[in-house]
Amino acid sequence: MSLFAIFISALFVNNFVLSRFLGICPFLGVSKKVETSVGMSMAVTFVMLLASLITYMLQILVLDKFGLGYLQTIMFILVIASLVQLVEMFVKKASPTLYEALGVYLPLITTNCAVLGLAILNIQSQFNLIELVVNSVGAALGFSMAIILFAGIRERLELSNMPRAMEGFPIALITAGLMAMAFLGFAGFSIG
Amino acid sequence: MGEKLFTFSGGIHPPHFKKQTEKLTLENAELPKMVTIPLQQHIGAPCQPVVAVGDLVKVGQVIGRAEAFVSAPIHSSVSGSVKKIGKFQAPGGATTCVVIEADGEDAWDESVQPTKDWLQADAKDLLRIVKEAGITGMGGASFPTHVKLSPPKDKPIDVVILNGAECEPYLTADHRLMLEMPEKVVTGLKIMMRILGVTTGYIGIENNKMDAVAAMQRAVADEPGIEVRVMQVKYPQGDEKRLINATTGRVVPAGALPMEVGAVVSNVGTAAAIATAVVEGKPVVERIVTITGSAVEVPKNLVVRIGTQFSEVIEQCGGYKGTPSKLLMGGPMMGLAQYTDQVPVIKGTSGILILSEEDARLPEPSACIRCGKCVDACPIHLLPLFISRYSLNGDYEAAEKYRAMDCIECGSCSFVCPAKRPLVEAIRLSKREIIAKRRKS
Amino acid sequence: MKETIKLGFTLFLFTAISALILAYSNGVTAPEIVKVEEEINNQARMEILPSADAFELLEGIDGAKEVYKGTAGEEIVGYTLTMVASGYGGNMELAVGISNDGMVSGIKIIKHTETPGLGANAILPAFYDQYQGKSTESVIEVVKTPPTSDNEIQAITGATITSRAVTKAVNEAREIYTSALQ
Amino acid sequence: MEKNLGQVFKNGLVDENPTFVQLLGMCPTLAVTTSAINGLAMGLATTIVLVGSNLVISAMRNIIPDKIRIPAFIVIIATFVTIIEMFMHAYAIDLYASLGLFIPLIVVNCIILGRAESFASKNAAPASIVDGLGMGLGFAGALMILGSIRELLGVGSIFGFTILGGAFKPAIMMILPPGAFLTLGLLIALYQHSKNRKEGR
Amino acid sequence: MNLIINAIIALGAVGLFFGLLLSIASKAFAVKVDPKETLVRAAVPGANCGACGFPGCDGFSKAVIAGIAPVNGCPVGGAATAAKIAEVMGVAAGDSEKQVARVACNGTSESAIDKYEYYGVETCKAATAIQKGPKACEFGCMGYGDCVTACAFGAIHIVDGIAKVDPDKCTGCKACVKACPKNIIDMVPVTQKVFVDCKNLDKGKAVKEVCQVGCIACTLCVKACPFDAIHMVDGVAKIDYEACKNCKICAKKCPTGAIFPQLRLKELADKKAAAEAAKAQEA
Amino acid sequence: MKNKLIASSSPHIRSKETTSSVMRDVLIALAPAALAGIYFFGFGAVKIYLLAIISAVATEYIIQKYILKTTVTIGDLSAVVTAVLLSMTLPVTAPWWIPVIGAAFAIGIVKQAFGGIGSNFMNPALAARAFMVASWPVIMTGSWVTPGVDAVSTATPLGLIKEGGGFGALSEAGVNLTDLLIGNVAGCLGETSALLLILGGLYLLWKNVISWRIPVAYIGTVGVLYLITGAATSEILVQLAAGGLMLGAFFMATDYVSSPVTPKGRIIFGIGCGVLTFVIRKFGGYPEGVLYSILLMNVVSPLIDRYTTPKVFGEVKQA
Ligand SMILES: Cc1cc2nc3c(=O)[nH]c(=O)nc-3n(C[C@H](O)[C@H](O)[C@H](O)COP(=O)(O)O)c2cc1C
Ligand SMILES: Cc1cc2nc3c(=O)[nH]c(=O)nc-3n(C[C@H](O)[C@H](O)[C@H](O)COP(=O)(O)O)c2cc1C
Ligand SMILES: Cc1cc2nc3c(=O)[nH]c(=O)nc-3n(C[C@H](O)[C@H](O)[C@H](O)COP(=O)(O)O)c2cc1C
Ligand SMILES: Cc1cc2nc3c(=O)[nH]c(=O)nc-3n(C[C@H](O)[C@H](O)[C@H](O)CO)c2cc1C
Ligand code: SF4
Ligand code: SF4
Ligand code: SF4
Ligand code: SF4
Ligand code: FES
Repeated sequence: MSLFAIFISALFVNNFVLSRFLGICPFLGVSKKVETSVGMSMAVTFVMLLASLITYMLQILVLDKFGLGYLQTIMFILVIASLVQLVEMFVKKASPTLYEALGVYLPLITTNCAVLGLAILNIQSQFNLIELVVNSVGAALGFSMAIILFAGIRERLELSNMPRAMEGFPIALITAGLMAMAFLGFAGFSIG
Repeated sequence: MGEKLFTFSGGIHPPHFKKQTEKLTLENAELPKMVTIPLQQHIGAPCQPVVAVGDLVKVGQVIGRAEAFVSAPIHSSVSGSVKKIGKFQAPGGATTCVVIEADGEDAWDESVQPTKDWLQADAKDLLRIVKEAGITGMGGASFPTHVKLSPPKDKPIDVVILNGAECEPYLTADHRLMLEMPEKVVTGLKIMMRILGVTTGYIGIENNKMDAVAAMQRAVADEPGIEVRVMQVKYPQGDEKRLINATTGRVVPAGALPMEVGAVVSNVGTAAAIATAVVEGKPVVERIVTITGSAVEVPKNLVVRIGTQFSEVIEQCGGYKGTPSKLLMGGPMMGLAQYTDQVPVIKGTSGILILSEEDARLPEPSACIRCGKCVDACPIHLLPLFISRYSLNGDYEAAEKYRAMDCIECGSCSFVCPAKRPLVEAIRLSKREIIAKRRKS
Repeated sequence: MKETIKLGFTLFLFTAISALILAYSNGVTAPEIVKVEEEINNQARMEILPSADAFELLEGIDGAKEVYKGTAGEEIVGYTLTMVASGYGGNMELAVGISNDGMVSGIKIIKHTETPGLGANAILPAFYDQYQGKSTESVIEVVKTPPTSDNEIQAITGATITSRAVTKAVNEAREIYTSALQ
Repeated sequence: MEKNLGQVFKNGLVDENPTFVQLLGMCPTLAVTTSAINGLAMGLATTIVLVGSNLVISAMRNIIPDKIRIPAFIVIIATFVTIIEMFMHAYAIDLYASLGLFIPLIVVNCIILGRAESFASKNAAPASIVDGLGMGLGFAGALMILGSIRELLGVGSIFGFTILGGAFKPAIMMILPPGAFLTLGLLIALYQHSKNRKEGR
Repeated sequence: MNLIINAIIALGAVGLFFGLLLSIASKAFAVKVDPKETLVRAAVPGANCGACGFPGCDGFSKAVIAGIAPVNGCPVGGAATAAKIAEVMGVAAGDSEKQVARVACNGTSESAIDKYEYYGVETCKAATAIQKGPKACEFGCMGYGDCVTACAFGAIHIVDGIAKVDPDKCTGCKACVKACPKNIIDMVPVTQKVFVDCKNLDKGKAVKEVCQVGCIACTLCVKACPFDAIHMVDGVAKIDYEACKNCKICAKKCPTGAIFPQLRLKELADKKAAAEAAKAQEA
Repeated sequence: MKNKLIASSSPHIRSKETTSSVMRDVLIALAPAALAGIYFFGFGAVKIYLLAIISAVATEYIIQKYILKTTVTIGDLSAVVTAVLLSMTLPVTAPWWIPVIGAAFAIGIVKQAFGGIGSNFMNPALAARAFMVASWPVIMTGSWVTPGVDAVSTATPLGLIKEGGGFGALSEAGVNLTDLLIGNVAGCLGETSALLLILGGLYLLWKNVISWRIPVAYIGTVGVLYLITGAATSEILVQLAAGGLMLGAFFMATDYVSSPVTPKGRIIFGIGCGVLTFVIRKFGGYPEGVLYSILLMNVVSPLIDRYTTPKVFGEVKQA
């Protein structure tokens, strides 16, 4: 697969949220306002890149070297969780503005399937470093795109008078379903 | 038509409904037996009464003195005796009024004297006359005209524009005025130009009043610097910023006044009132009112004394036809609904519109279908559907973000909406809330 | 400082104990996992090259992911080639068995992400059995109507893309066979 | 804290059902419920991890320092997850293949960490086990229902047994991503509708 | 065996490393937080799932304290958490005596008249924009229920065309007070039993023209009160709740029924019931 | 004056246009192409139209009357428009339950769940079609017939191009531009006659029901993209006339509810649809891109609205 194909695939065809079901909790939770969803997507993009690079190193330098493949899950999540916590503490102290825009979202990301999922998928797909970066960027942008578009729609839904039973999560899920349906349009793309 | 038509972007084409009255020559209304004159008929500070119960007054005598700069004195419109001073219902809500019982003499006050050699009078004197005559805008907002004519030094004015658009459906008061007294209008314009030291004057008229255009063109034929500009019929062509844009191509910045682009806009009626004040010395004691609508027996264009009760005026038009269901002061697009006909005609009363039940009942609103017609219609380029929705949801901050405060409340959006949404109403609501909030902080 | 060390040590204890437990259970399950995987793969190879009873990995063959030589006793009876195809929903992995008489002896889809009910029907015998017995001499073609000639495969209804992808992979395997193995 | 164990159990199963009320662990809920059996298996795997981690965490709640609470919890949870993963790989390879990535992702299922923080770290072992069981089975049940509906409409069967045969043309979309969102959305809407009804609104 | 040791070393090292780092960092980067925030934060489950719509549990805690998020905003914690948060929040709010809202108007659709037929957006705010609202009394409740919408606790209902507060449900949040464009909702002590339910500042005659139960400023109540707890302020009676002993003498003296109108309401209700009974008998 | 006057906020007059008059205009505009569909495909087409309309109206009625217990709005005809447009995207070979389920999905899930007319963010008819394409792809995209009595199964023009590996496949199959314009080709009920669709579109433009921005930007973008990529004039014309482009550009991308309201936003929306249609036709897994490009742009349109708020009259330009 060419780098472009990897990128497009991660961004549209196999969109993390709408087709792979990763990171659904923040997708549903932090999408009530476009502003917050932008903050969230910046934070996710940052952590995804950081985590996929670190876990890649970990995999090559430790797990593969010592035949400890079975420790993958625990190692990855431990490292991701600790790193995110460290970064959060650091940002909070270092730059309150950055913290407001991005840092506050960091704790949510620890328990986000998208980050760990990406780390594991990267290894499974046997990407090299460049491919891994491209795939991670694609995945992160895919998440960001999905959540920001979703937030745009949800802001609009605030203005409609929907049935009471649909308020909140039901309508969010149905919206997401219709979005996923539209994204089927990208299925079957044949690019290099 | 060979001539280029002037206009603006946005706007709507409501039905004119002018047929009823556009051919009716002006008539003088009967002298009222009793007048109720509100002490605040204009934007700005209310007047203080200078008469007491029992005082005898004459036509044109000052009964309310303006103390602030942005204010205009109030004159008695009849001769007679002051009966009461107190709170009475006026078109804009209950306010302090002076009630005068007419003695039928219609004697003018001694102070009413024609200005000698007004052609030679200097600008300052003319401005003083305008101020003392209590002239306020007759086109809508009733803003004291002398204030308009005293721009700050750093805002040089180079053009005076007379507003003869009369874009409101039903109303023909300005139309008749231009047709019957074109010279007076031109005289008023010339006085304004003198006061402001300006050499250019435009008179903007919509092309559904070609006879008025012809009359005005005849009247300005020998006046260098004054020009009649024919504009495309479109509502709200008469709004001053639209008018300036159409006649001069200038764009008044949002939130700013016409003087920002060197223009002063006045209604043709205002110009005529200026002419009357300067040439004849008479303050504003009467005005032209179009009485029309589906629930009045004989529609008319009447010259009515200020303070005459609506009920009396309507009586002179043969009374109600059937049961009236809605009574408006002004036109149907921007007019103010009244709940009783016991309210007086004021300086800003350009029309009394009486609608039958059938016309008064508006269709029920349904859900917005996002057709965007309100967006296309809005002359300000706002998004009325969003502002109104946020407003109804109580999210006034969002309404403000969508620039609710720039709305001129022209009603174009509500008019075109196929879903009959209460757009202006909701926007107006958010404007009031936003202003209240601003005042608090 | 003392607290810091204590905290670090506590977390160390947790991880160490966890590592111990995991290493132990890995010890228990790892051989089983290897066995299961091996069994599945072997079984797959048997299915598509039934004449063989043992397989041996061949190194250094371009174009295929894995190539196994199938033997029956001492004799080489054919090869199985694991191919990657680009299907509708992403990459598919399939194994192609080619017997030494120049025939496709069978194919098996190992991994795929095709749509259930459509492309996923490629794992049904009705589809993949069509490849059995195709000659390695001629290019296999996909048609939408019942095949009229020997080298044609009928596409799965509504999943022409998948069918083409599989066929393309089989054709590639065929070429590797004729050029490098035969 | 005294807790009525029955109440704790029912709480997880119904009142605060992780799927229908709390909407936690959405990724596996949506991803693996393409069939009833997958849903059930995922639910049970999660239950085991939940019960195990709840037990261990409540037992150790007094010796885990607050500052490294989260990493410690994660280590405990991840250990359980890895064990499950190994055993599934060895003894249930089919399920292992179809659940795929979502087995290791049990680690980040918010339900587990959420229960660890809000229940196990504050309650004694017996109550924690019951809580884990209740929540876990609530989750498993919900996943199974979702899986059954999607399997029924999308394939025509439940647990692999053909129910709607013959003229029924399965709607493939039900087992595709959009089907997952729509089904869960409608189920929750139904739940809210009946709740509103009950509250007489 | 070697493998096991490898595993312990590798994983242990990571654990040790991050354990140390985290504890150092938590000291180095310590930031002061509002103690109340810590309390709220302790009350929420800490799943950091974002389901509340805020950035994590910290974000939610902050929002609760800022008054943006409702106390029951955490879907994970459920009712138990909500109660806990409410407790934390309540500590600060706890004034002396609980205050509840009361609508100072008793001009039901039977007692007070309308001056016009209103057509437009059915909210009190919108209706007041048109000639001060359709109710002839400028000071009265119009009953379009802006306060009802504002109340998050279902404590206000429109009864006979005017708003009525249920003191049991009212939490004293004052949302309704802010919502009412007529400014006729007051906060009153929950134990108070007597009220002047009118704010009409007009003269007696003008009041009578528009409403049967308005305060006409006749001062009978002021004279009757043995505790000097009721006074005329700007043409309408006003009770001093500190001095009032709830003796209800003023209510009995009031000729229109503007004070403590439950008495009168009951009267009216009885009359209505009697009339209906009579009608029923006729039939 | 004895009676109580009515008082309300200005304006006190309203235009004659109503939601139902707008929808009626859309139906009138659709009629020629719909009738052509019936002419070409026969009675089967009538059945599909009727079933879809009955199902859509019944769904709306039942949901509003019995489930939500609100006012019933079937009188505004929007459900009928949805049903007709949905039918126009169905193949004549579709079994009876396809229009029934499709219309119910469009109204029930895509429209009413969001609060009814005006509240949905996605085009109901297209969403329903996407739902059915994903659920029953074989029925929806696999069984085209040529118009006429002896309906033979065949491929649609775009399908021919995609499958047959190029533009040449068209002439081989004996399809020419005239057929495409008239509608004498295989395809969905209402999409085949480009000419009548354009006619309907012009009617809507004339009646001021739709603005020119979306259709012009949409069709223009597709044309320009083919031009840039070096397609011959005849191929560009075929690409414009074939498939759902005309139907989509005039009737579906212009759906008020699911497209932006700002003038600039509408242009961006049209361009976006055009680009996506081109990309999907060229690289995607389907021969036709109109459906998904409009749906995808529906998803983006709230953000488009948000970021294309027009400049207020006289607003001072940001320096
Ligand atoms: C929507 C709208 C429509 C208006 N239409 C007219 C009109 O037709 N004729 C007019 O003289 N003034 C009209 N005005 C008022 C003008 O904007 C402006 O205030 C007036 O012409 C100034 O003249 P005056 O001060 O002499 O009244 C309108 C205002 C608005 C907001
Ligand atoms: C949701 C969905 C899933 C699809 N999955 C597949 C698939 O798995 N394999 C495939 O070849 N085509 C798939 N398609 C593509 C269509 O069925 C496409 O029209 C078809 O491949 C064209 O082939 P045909 O000539 O057999 O109709 C899918 C389409 C949709 C809408
Ligand atoms: C708006 C619209 C969207 C459509 N989308 C698709 C699609 O995504 N896939 C498809 O196979 N057919 C779709 N169709 C039907 C096709 O346009 C058409 O029947 C077929 O794909 C190609 O036929 P043609 O060559 O006659 O255009 C759509 C039709 C319309 C009107
Ligand atoms: C110009 C125009 C185009 C429309 N296009 C569609 C359409 O493509 N699909 C549809 O379901 N409804 C369409 N409608 C009807 C209506 O807008 C639709 O049912 C709403 O989306 C329902 O909220 C259209 C209406 C108009 C006025
Ligand atoms: S929003 Fe305001 S300015 Fe714009 S059309 Fe409506 S009333 Fe007129
Ligand atoms: S005109 Fe009416 S229906 Fe159309 S967008 Fe504006 S508010 Fe909505
Ligand atoms: S809004 Fe608040 S103060 Fe008013 S009634 Fe409701 S709970 Fe009481
Ligand atoms: S109390 Fe105020 S807000 Fe409530 S219904 Fe009466 S007028 Fe409206
Ligand atoms: S389960 Fe919560 S983000 Fe995936």
